Amino acid sequence: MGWFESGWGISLIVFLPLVGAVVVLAVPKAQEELQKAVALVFALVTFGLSIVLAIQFDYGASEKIQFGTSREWISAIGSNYTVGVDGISLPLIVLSTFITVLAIVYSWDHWPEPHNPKMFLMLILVLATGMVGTFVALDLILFFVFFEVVLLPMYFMIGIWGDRTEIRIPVIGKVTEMRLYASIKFFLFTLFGSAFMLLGFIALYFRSGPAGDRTFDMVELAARSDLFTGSFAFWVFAALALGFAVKVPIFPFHTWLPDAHTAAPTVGSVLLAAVLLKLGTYAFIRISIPILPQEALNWAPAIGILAVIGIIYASLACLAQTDMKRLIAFSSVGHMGFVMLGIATMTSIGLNAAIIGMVAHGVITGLMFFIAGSMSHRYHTREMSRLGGNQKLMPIMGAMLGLSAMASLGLPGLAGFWGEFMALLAAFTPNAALNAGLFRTLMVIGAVGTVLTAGYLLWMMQKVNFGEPRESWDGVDLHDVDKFEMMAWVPLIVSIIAIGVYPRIVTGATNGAVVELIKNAFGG
Amino acid sequence: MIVNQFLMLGAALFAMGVYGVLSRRNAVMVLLSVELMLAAVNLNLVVFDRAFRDELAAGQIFSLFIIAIAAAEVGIGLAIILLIFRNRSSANVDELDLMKL
Amino acid sequence: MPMLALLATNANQLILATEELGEINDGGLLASLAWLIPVVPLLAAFAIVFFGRRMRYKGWELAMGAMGFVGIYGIVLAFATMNSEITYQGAITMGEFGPLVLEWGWMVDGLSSMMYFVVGVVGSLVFIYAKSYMAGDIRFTWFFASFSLFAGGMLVLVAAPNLIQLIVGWELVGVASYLLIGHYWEDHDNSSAAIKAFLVNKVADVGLFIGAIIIGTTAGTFRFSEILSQVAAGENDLLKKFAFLGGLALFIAAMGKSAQFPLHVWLPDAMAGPTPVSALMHAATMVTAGIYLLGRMFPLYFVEGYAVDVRPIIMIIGALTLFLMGLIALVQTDLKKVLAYSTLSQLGYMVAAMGAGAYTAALFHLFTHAFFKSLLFLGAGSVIHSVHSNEMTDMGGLRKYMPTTFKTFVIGSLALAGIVPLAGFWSKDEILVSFGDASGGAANFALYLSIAGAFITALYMTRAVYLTFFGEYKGQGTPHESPKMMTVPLVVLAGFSVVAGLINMPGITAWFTELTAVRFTVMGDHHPTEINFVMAGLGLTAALAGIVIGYLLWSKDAETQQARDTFRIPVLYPLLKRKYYIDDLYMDGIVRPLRGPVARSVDWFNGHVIDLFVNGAGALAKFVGKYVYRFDQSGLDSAITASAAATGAGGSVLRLLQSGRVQQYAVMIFAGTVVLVAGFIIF
Amino acid sequence: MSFGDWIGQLENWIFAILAVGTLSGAFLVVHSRNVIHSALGLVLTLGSSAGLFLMLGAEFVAWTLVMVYIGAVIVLFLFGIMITRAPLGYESDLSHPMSVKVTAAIVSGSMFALIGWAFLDAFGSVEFPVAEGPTRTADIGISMFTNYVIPFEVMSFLLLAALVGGIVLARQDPEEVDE
Repeated sequence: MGWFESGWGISLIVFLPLVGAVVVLAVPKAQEELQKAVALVFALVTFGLSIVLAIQFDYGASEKIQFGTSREWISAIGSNYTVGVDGISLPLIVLSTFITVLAIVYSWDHWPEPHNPKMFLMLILVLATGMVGTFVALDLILFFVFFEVVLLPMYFMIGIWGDRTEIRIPVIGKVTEMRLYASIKFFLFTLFGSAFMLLGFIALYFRSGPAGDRTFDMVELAARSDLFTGSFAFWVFAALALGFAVKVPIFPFHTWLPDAHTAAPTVGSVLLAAVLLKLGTYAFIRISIPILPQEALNWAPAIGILAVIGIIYASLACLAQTDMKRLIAFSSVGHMGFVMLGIATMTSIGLNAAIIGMVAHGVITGLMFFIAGSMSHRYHTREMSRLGGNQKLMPIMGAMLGLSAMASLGLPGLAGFWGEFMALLAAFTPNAALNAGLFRTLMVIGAVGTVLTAGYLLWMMQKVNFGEPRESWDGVDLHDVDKFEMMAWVPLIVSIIAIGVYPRIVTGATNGAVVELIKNAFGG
Repeated sequence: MIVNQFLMLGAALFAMGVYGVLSRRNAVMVLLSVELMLAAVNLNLVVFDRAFRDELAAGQIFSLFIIAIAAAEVGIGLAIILLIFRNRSSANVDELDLMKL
Repeated sequence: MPMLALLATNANQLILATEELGEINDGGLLASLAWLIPVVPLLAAFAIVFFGRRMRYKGWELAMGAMGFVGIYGIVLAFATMNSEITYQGAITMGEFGPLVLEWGWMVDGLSSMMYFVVGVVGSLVFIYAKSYMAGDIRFTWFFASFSLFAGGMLVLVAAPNLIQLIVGWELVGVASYLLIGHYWEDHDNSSAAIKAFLVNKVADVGLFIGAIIIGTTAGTFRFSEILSQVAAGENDLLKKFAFLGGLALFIAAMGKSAQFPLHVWLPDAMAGPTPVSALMHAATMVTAGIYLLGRMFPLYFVEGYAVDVRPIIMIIGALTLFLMGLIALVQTDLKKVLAYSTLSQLGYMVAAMGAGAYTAALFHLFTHAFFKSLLFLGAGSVIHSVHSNEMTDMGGLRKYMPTTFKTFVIGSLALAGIVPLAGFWSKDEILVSFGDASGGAANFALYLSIAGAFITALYMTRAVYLTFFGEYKGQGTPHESPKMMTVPLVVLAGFSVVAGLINMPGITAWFTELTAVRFTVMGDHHPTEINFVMAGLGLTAALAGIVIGYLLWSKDAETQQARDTFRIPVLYPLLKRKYYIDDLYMDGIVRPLRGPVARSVDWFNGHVIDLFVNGAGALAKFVGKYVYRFDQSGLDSAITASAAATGAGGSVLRLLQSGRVQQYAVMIFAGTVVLVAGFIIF
Repeated sequence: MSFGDWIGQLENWIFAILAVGTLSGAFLVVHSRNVIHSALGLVLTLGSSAGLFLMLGAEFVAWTLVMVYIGAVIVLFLFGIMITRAPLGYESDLSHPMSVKVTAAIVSGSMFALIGWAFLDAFGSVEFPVAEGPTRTADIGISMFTNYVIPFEVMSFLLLAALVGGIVLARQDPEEVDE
């Protein structure tokens, strides 16, 4: 399959969903089943191609860019269509296409208001293109384009299909619908970060060499990392980090996340949590560290401290939540804190931990949002104080919620553990250039954070699952997990257990690439 | 016996006194907490006195002074509280906010 | 096979000798197939979840089969290991994290074989018992699934040849405990007890995480055999530097799982689970995981230059636990809670013995305690099953109705009290001797408290026996003896409680010592070569005194029994009844503030402070936009208005500072002082 | 000095008991919901610290503390409590609500951290010099009336002023009595 390896394969995975979106557009509005079928077929083929990619991938040389190609794109500024896959991006690509399929399967029978499946499916497919594109892009401008492509479908998803509860906006004091506030906040906040990020990209371009030899190519820039020094590098790193940090999100740039997750429709929350948050952390690993290694070391303590503050802060905020979906949303901040702690250690253990943490968070929190969505769909409330006895009313869903909570609190044997534990382990011996004492303190505080994490998840379980059901649910139709939910969730559960039992599924791809990356960036 | 075990005890006592002063509503309780702080200071003075083997026993003498002053302070303080109580029939500190605009 | 070092000790002193062991016996097929031991129960747990409901005995047969397999394999392995000194470890790679290779493995040596034996044999008996005990339960199948998950987790822990796998098993055990304590989750108290158990254990797990990370990272390997051989060789200075911290952190982990003061609070509440759970997990196996960890890492605490300074702490914590928790058992009216506090007290003996360097004695007590304490719990379960109440005030006179339960319970009580020649006597005696042999203030402290503890143990067990089995029956209905499936395990365990001590009598037999000494990093035993009559006499006298005084206090007729039950000593009684106020301290001091004001203030901060900037930026942009537009339309006039508005707004913010409240000013003064002084000190 | 050595000394056991007494008394003072318990907590604290002074060999200070404080000041407090009609039973109104307590705990905790850190930094594990017997009361007297005589006189004026002030403040005006 020569064509597959020469770049066509990746391009197909990136753009097939976009083609799918166009095809869905062409289907008449009344034929909903056909629209769903088309979308599902495109998503499945994309997922299949990504599996082929994973099979064809040469794991012995995972540090090499594989299946790559480079074509001229905007030659005026030297930006090329450069794509490729290495061990770091491979798991995330598979994750993205996998979650896309599940999102469409789940949507089959669960349509948020206003109905309009055609538009919704198109947005999911466009989102898929953006997500995978970000993970395969090796050119800064291309990366930026895909990074921004993701923004728009999500904005519409939240703004149109979101939660219509009226809220009073803090500070401004205006009363508006949740979905409008959340979508605008999400969009503007991210765009604010992206502006700085683009500034950073352009600054890198102009420093990358004499006129005529300038480049946006990530690999080339990483090779020229000696050129970026001094206060120039300091400020460029700050600008890039700001853009990525908003996306991750790192405390204190996280406040868009709880609102967006709470307001978004179920599928929107799932995609947001499972894949979109990973764009920021991935960019740290892919762009910041290789291109600006020295500044990465200078900034690492600050990132580490913010990550650990995020862990503790999010856990405490979770303890105060009464809304189940908002609680899960806040828990994402904490989990991404562990990922960022792993990255901040600037070691191969830490980066591996970060990637496995990203994948694990994707499947676990994705599942939790699916379940929370289905539950609020049935109970018509997300207030935990009104729920209770769910285990009795819907045993299978209760058990699945229990499993995902256990995975989320980092139970060994399930996926969440490795990211957390290995991040802590890496923090004990951070990069030789970093202050070990500081990171050891962070390790201890982060470990305490795991206790708080367990606390809020268990209390949530107690409020939602345990106890006797309330009388108010007596006559309500509460059917247990239906077949579409089953089809969407069982693959997630299987992957949670599989990654938990055999983390090599992820690290087998990433380890070689990470070790090489650390070696190139920091020497030794 | 190391010096620090006493000093740390004194510090803990002082911090608890501070906590009491800040968290109590009733003025009498605030005064009681102030006594804790004074007791902590006394303790540290005597410890320093003994640790440095002061010829003049200054630490002990000053702790005696503090005991005397504390007695005077309690007398005056309680008198003031009594007066406030008579005028406002309450000894809660947070109700004494006439100084506010 | 990695490098091996020989550590030999005699009774008092550790002599390091780095001579190579001769030929290692890797045990052949028997050991290389030992990976089945943890895997079979885990697979059984999965199978029960999916297929259990459709089977004839609703999944029990799968659980029983798995457990019986472990029991038989454990017996075979224990004898094989003792006879031919098998030391084997196998591993397969599960993932790579940079330089760190994650392994899943299994090991067979004396210590793990002993634990396989205990888990398998006690577990099988409890499973037989549980079928009858749990008959008719609405979640019968789920119960055995969780129980098998527990067995699998415990065996993963025991089989672990490295620290990371130990963590995996450790947490699996914790989650199984959570599931089983909360088995009757319809009741809010039960699910709260489950959460409490999980969270307290999670606090201790912070210690385990940190300890494992410190030890593993400084040693450069997570394998026990390699860490300990480095300890024996004494070459790794980095490990030496961090050994105290790592050892202390691991001990904190052990404190959580083995429920040592002040992390003991979860175990009494864990009695909310079904009784077989209490018998297997909260008496015989799960709570001994901490002792197992200390035993596994024993050379770290024993070799000079490493974590020896942790040992006095271990001894003091253990001694405090054994004494304070025994006292609480005296005022409990719930039969299971009496046994729970008794378990805490006995775990204190084991921990203190580990601290005193008595590796064999601590493990020996673990071994004997597993039998007689699970016997007592199962006996209590049999009583509860027929009386339908946990309260001893509803019992009494059961001797006539339940003869088998009565006899076996008395045997268990005597074994626990340490009456010669039952199992408890021999193991407790070895512990007392080890305190006498160890030097230092902490060992003396432990010795005195443990003799007092022996007295208290006998006292509360006598009380429990009299209140339950003598006098008049005070409950509802007519009690009856339990079915055969429940009494047979009782009789078997009673048999073990009688003979288990005989395998390690000082000067006569040393089979247990020989078994547990089979290790990669071999260490000598702490087995006294001849009986120490002073210590044996002291312990036995204390126990007999306890029984006699208990007889005098509680043996009278039915009416006074009730009155004497509450011998209310002022100050002491409320202190014991409220469990030294430790639970209240945790709830009011930590949990409630965290869940209440602290969490709410963080949430408030999120919505009002951080979002103040976010929304404020938005509002500012709109505001500026409006003024830019107006400026565009009407000129400079607006600038003046804006500056006036800004001044006014600033003033109204600053005005909040002047509240007129003296204590707010005091807060600012104190906080300012702290900031200024800290500033002066730092810069 | 390792923890094992430390705990092996008898005097440290005494210290530990007295320290627990001091701190638990102080805890009562700041936390009890019963006014009388708080006052008695202060007695416990001061009594235990008198014990600590005895351990340190400052006998005169110890006995002065017992006499002046436990003898006089506490009685004064009990009078004050009675006169202000502070409720004698349990009372939830004595402290501020939880939010204020949290602030107070943060401030006092950071103060403790600061002071404690400074002490640890300065003294480490310095031990007391070998005891040469308790301070003689005669030495204190000589020192007080030679080197510190002026502060002593100032003190006496202060006490006089406090005496007069206390009477003036607490005296009820004759007119009020008439009404």
